[in-house]
Amino acid sequence: MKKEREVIVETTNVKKYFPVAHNQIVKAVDGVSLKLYKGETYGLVGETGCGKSTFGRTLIRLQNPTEGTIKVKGKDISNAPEKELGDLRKQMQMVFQDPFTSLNPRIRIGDMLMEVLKIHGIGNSKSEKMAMAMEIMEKVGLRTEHFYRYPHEFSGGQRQRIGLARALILNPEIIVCDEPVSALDVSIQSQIINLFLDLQDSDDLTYLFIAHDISVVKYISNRIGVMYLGHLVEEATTEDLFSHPLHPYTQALLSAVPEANPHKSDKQRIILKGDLPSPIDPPSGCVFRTRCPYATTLCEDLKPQTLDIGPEEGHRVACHMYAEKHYGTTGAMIEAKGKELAVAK
Amino acid sequence: MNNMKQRTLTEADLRRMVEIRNRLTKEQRSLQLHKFLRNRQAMVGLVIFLIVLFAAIFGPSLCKESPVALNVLNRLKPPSKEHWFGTDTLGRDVYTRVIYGARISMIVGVSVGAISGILGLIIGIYSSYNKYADEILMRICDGLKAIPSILLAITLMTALGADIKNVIISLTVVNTPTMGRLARSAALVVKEQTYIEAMRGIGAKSRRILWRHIAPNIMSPLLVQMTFVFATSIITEAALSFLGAGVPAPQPSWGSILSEGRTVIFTSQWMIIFPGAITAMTVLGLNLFGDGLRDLLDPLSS
Amino acid sequence: MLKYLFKRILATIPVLFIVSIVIFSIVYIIPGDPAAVILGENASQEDIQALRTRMGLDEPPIPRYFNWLDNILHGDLGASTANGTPVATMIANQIKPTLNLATFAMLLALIIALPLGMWAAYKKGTWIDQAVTVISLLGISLPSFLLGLFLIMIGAVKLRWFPVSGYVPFSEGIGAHFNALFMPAFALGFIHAALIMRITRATLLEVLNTDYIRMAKSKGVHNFVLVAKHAFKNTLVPVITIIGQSFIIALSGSTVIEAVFGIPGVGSLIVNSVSRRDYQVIQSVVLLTALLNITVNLIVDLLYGVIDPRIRLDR
Amino acid sequence: MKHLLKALSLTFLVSAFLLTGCSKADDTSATAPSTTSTSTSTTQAAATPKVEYKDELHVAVSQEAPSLDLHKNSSAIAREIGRGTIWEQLITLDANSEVVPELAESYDVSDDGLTYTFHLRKGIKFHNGQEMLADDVVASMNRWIVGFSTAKKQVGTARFVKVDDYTVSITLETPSLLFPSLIAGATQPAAIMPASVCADEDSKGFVKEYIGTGPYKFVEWKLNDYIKLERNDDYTPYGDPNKPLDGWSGYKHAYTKTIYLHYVLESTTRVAGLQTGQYDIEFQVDDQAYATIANIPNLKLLKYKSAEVALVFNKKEGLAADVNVRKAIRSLVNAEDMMVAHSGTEMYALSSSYMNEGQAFWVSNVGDKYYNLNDPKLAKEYFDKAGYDYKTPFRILAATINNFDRIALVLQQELESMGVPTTLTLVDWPTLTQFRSDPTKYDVFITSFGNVPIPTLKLYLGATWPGWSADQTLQDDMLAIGTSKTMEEAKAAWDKAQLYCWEDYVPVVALGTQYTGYGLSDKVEGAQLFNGLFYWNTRVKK
Amino acid sequence: MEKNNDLLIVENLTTTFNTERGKLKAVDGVSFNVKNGEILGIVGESGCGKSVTSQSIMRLYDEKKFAEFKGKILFKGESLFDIPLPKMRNYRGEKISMIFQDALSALNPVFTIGEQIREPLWIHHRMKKDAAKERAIELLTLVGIPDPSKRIDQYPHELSGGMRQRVMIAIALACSPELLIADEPTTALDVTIQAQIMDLIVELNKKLNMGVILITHDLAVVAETCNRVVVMYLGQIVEEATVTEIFDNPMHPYTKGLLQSIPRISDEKQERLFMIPGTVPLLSNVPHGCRFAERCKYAEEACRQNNQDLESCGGAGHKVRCWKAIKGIN
Repeated sequence: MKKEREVIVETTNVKKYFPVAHNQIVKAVDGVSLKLYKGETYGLVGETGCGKSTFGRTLIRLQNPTEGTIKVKGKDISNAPEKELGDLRKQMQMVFQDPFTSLNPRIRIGDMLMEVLKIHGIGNSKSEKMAMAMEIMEKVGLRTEHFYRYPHEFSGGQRQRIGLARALILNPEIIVCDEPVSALDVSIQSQIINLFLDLQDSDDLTYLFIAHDISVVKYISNRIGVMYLGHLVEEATTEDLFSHPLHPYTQALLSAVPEANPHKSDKQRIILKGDLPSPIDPPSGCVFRTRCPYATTLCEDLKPQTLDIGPEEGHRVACHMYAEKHYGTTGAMIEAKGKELAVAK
Repeated sequence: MNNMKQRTLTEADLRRMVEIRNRLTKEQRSLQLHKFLRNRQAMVGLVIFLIVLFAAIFGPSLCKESPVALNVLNRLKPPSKEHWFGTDTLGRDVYTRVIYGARISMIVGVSVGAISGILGLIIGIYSSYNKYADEILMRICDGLKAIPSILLAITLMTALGADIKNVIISLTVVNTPTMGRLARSAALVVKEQTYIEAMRGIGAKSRRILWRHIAPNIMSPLLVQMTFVFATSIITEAALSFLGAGVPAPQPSWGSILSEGRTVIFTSQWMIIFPGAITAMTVLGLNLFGDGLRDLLDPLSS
Repeated sequence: MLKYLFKRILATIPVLFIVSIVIFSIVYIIPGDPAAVILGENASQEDIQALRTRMGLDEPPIPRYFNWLDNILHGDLGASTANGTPVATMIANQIKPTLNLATFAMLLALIIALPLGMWAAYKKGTWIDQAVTVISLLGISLPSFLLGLFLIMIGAVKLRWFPVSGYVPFSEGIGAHFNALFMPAFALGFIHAALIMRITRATLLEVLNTDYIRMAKSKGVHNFVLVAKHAFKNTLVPVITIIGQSFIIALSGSTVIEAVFGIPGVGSLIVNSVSRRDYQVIQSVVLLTALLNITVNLIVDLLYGVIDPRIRLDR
Repeated sequence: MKHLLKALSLTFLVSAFLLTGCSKADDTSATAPSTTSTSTSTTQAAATPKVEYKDELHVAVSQEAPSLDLHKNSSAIAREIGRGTIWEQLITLDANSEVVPELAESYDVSDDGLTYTFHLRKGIKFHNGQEMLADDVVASMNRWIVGFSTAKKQVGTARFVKVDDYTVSITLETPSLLFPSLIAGATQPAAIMPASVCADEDSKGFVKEYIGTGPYKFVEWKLNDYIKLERNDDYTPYGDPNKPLDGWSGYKHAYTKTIYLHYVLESTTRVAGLQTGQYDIEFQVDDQAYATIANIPNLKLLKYKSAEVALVFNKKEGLAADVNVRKAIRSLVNAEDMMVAHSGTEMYALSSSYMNEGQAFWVSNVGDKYYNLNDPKLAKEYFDKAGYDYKTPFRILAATINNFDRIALVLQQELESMGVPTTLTLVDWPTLTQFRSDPTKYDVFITSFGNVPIPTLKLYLGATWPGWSADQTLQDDMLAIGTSKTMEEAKAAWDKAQLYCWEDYVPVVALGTQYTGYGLSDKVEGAQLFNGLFYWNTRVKK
Repeated sequence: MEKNNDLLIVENLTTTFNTERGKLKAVDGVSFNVKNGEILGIVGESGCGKSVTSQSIMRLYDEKKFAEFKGKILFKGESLFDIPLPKMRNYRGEKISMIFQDALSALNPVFTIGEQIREPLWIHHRMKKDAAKERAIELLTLVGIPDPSKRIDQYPHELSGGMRQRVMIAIALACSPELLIADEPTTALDVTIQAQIMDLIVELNKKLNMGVILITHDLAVVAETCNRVVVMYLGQIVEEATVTEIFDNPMHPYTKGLLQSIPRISDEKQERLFMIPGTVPLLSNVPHGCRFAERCKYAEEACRQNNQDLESCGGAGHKVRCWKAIKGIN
């Protein structure tokens, strides 16, 4: 990855907490910092409830971040009022997981696309809007005859194309894709994935690709971030991550993925103990320590910092195991941490 | 910044699109109609309802007599050629009164259904959207719901005076909280749908989201409920008439005819049997129709 | 659980407050002068005016409202203008018939509706199903006073099985009590039987189509057990809702039935009080019935928790 | 599974229990009505001593009294429950509406006609055991005067005073020939109750206890349910035990131990209850129920002329303030239609007299030539004379009780058929009592006036009563009745007043006389019908 | 292979549903067999009839009104369609058990998991409460649920997704069935949990020597767990072979397409994924001839005319429904 590439989105320590009953708080996203470079696909993986979707929604300001900053093209939009988000909406769009609930069942798809244009005051006349809508439909592989059909008249794959058309019609630069293919059948999935890739090539799009299917993410992404319980535990280029997974969680996750290759069934699998802890009351220190085979008392006491480490540059991991390598000694690390705390105070 | 070419539509293109639209609309309509026609219960309900509606609209011009024309000395005559359903205690033609009563009862039912539906929609939508509005509106709804409906209606009728307008107001007050609750819960479900989130992601304003995207999607349960409110209003109006707080004389509502007729139930049953049967049939028809409507309006079950 | 209860009880306060405002306002605009009603035709204007003043009817509405509220908060519900019976006593006397009537009606409704509704769902699409549907719709379509009058004509006048009217307290014999209540309860319960039948049928159909029913089937569970055990308990949640609602409606709807069958219940109390312009009674009784309704709702909500372990009330 | 079985079996047990419970109770109730006895005459009943009677009498009434404090309210139902039954009066009326003594041994009038002295019977005991003495009578009578506005007007500041323990007297300001009739037949009965009870009023000014001297004691009033009366075993009857009751006077046997007056709102239910024997008597049968009862073999019907139905004009404001408009309507109405609409075919009598045969002395047909004309042409002449524009709606006000609304409908139709637009306001009774006092709200309202012993008690002839008959000539005539020296003189004055009303002033249009009916099981004996039905000597055969 | 080694033989199974829109053949002439102790995978996309096949084996559909079965199902030589329903009921849960995709909806929410595990034990073995409880704890331990004596009194919603799936397996295993039908057992689960559950199924299969039918859409899962695979498309079997055969030597164009269109974790990145064009046709609108022809890039006119039967091709029980593959064209 070349360093001079343009950073299009940068998040710093983004947190999203949800209040629940009894004055408790669900820490869905708890301090995620990452950068999206222009034109790349950033894959965000993690299991159900790890906060990856919440992060995506927060990123495009469907929800307001509890804390932290989100910069899009250098502009901080994390606290911008709704009225000023118009431009952001044009720049960033989202494609949703469920092709069945993401389309209003009572609005014809052509009307829906034209409505998007109307909201942003694009296109002068009705026929101009219609032309633009039809253009985008063709682009995602829908026929213009479908202009006046209702969503329920389409199959899942086609609906996902409609969802994509809705996102693309505003000419965005960044698209947050929230599990866009996980609800689709295998044979349709590949069609949609290819469509994503084609559009990226033609329109120079940047994707934040959120998914739990690691093989899909691996296929489509340039870089991958791994989330666990609201934290980004590891981040690296796709090749790097798969060849050298550092975080114990990443290692377990990758080993658990089944392979469509009957000859490889003898591979070593790391089976994790137990279940995901509750995000209401996450473990102290390292959030993964309750299931980590290498956990020590240090992991219990101290939250690991995200360190850029690993065989290649841009491989960041949040695990005490690698602190020594980074700082030289564990002691130095703790010292560094102490300083950081002092500064924070 | 992207290489989308601006494409223009020719007249022919537009014409073709209009054609497609018309064809599709027709197709979608006929599909729905087909689906509805297959639902035997709903069809029966609709037919009954339409007959009564027809009677309500055109019936009065089909009747020779006035529903309020008294002929006291000709009172309580059994059904005959001149008076198909007999005459009532003031010698009025029961048949004519039942036909005109259809009009009054329909007006009451439709108005109460429609007004409480609309109010319910507004209440539901805003309380699903705004936390403070929700608190206030729902407390008011809870309060009104907590008062037994008939009692509320009686006291309201006594307070406002016997008048068809006030019957409508009373029954609307009684039915709106339920409608509001229903609309609110439906709106809360719809609000969580991804397409609403998508609209927000696109930058749609709240008002657009509320009225263009949420409202149409909660209309089905509301419409269905409206047919039931329509039906129960007819029954409740009858109950109010029975308690002396319904549509006042001389206007004939089914309720007031029945209520008058009950005093002669031992001797002149025709005053009960005909209007009673027609009331029951109409309400039955409406309920059947409402059930059918529920299936029909569900966009996913096509 | 206690915390939940406490919270719910706390939440009733604004509701009751609104009820009190609503009912006070309505009663305030009711035309007619209770003093004139009590004193009758011969009374002179001065006498009427004197009585009005004595009854505090000349006070402006807002002090009157707060006065009433204040009295209520001190446990004083006022007294009837008719014979000076305290409202509290009246309610204590008249709530029993209404409650017994509504309860008996609901019991009858359940005995009729649950098995029929379940049978109809189990036999979906057959003539049994259709018959049940039509009966249930008919039940909703008949004004209850007509049903009541028909019952009187048949059950009392023709067959002489039941007394025409009146209420026999439980203390005067269980048999007589139920005998006197049977027809009114039936007239009142029929519509609710219809509602419960419908909802039972619909819910059971839904439940029968779930994975856990298939799962139970795959365990080798007998069809009867499938319906009676696995499906039934799951059907109960919406059914309980409708029973709760029905019970409330029955409490209210009993007004008509009480009038038909001459039962001295809360409904007839209100109707009489309205015709007497017995303001204190109307206001206090409505407020207390509202409280009763809220309590019924609360009980229903608590029952959810008992039936469905997923519904956790302390959340 | 176990739970379910339990629940199921419980359900079955409950339903089985219900069924058996029903059928058992059914046995007892089914025996009540039988068709063996056909005889109804009392003499026959007396001749067969074997006849057994019930301890209880069940009466179904259609409405509840606003209060039982007779001094202070004038409802017919309170009157019929209380007068002569719980409470007795110093003097009362016989069947000819003549004044006869009741609690008084006798009474006399001073020669100047101003002082009335009442000699009390001795040894009369109140229900609380206390003896009735002059103090009690004075307290009661004075409370009555204050509570009953007509009496107050009549006597002015005069009050009863105690002469000795068994004598009371009152000295009027002006002579009043009719004063005894007022006491005996007042619509707010001059009930005698203990002085202590009179003094013990609640916050609204009503007595707290219902204690009298009558043959029945008040036991319980369960609001919205029933009033229960029990025989007063210490009652001291008067009159001849072997003679039947004469009007309200005579020997009260109090055969039946307990009387229940059940409040049953629904007329159909009352009739059904009468039919099944659940009730022995139905109070105030309405017109339709009359036909039903007439058709059922083991029921009988009693009726009496109870009231005059009339249209009362608002003479203060609006259209009817013009006498020609009033005359127009007088000429227009078809009294028969209205009476049939109101009372049904059997329960009315056409009559122009403001007083009916219940007070035979006062009946007067001087208005006959203006009564029931049904002449739209003449009406139009009067309307034209009044300069009526046929646009201003004529406002009819009526209450929805007692079928007054039906009369309103007939009147409406008659007016509209001659081109007079109308507005109809139908309200419940309490609202009517308010609206009719407001001259801006109506032109005519419809009501009926119960029997009164003397014409001066006719409310609508009062200057301040709704309708406002504040006409000097009329008021002078009315005054003349009260101050007459002899009854003949009084009658002449009344005839004059009535003619003036029909001919010139038209304060009201009398439509006719209405009957009040009572349905009785044919097992009921000895019910006394005189301006109401009274149960003193009633008994029900088993 | 000897015939008596076959635990279940499905012969020409056809399941037709009576719906409002007429009759729908959800499964059309499906034949396969399951041997003792083997895991058979049934793979296909949604709507291909794989779940209907499994539920037909259990006869879970309402046969009076809704479903019609044709063909034969022999369980240990006994024809399941010929036995009366009460007897079939005895087989369910005792000899043949089933686990479902979504444990949350497949476990009855209003009964504790203990009650639900005890139920088959009571139905089939009349086991008393205490004994059944002991057995339930034993089963929960077997499926790897920690602290089973506590869990037994909990309700399904109180457990995590993986736990619930384990509970369902425990229920299925309660009477030690000879055949376990697992209908998409891990689709709703995360990969790490999926790995746990699949390992458990394989382990139990070995330990208890029961036949397993694993129904899934995930070829990777099949590759890791199954012995043999049946690939279904639109109600029909298009290919049947051992796992290695399918992956090494897929013959039907559909199978080939499926295998190529999934991104694989261990492969080098291709430029574009392979795509099967179009979508699966509706059951109400089944194409004439070969059902895959519309989407098949090798299809010829002949394919659209005649539907090829499933025929053996190559060795080791490899069967395929494509005449071109059989003849070795392509």
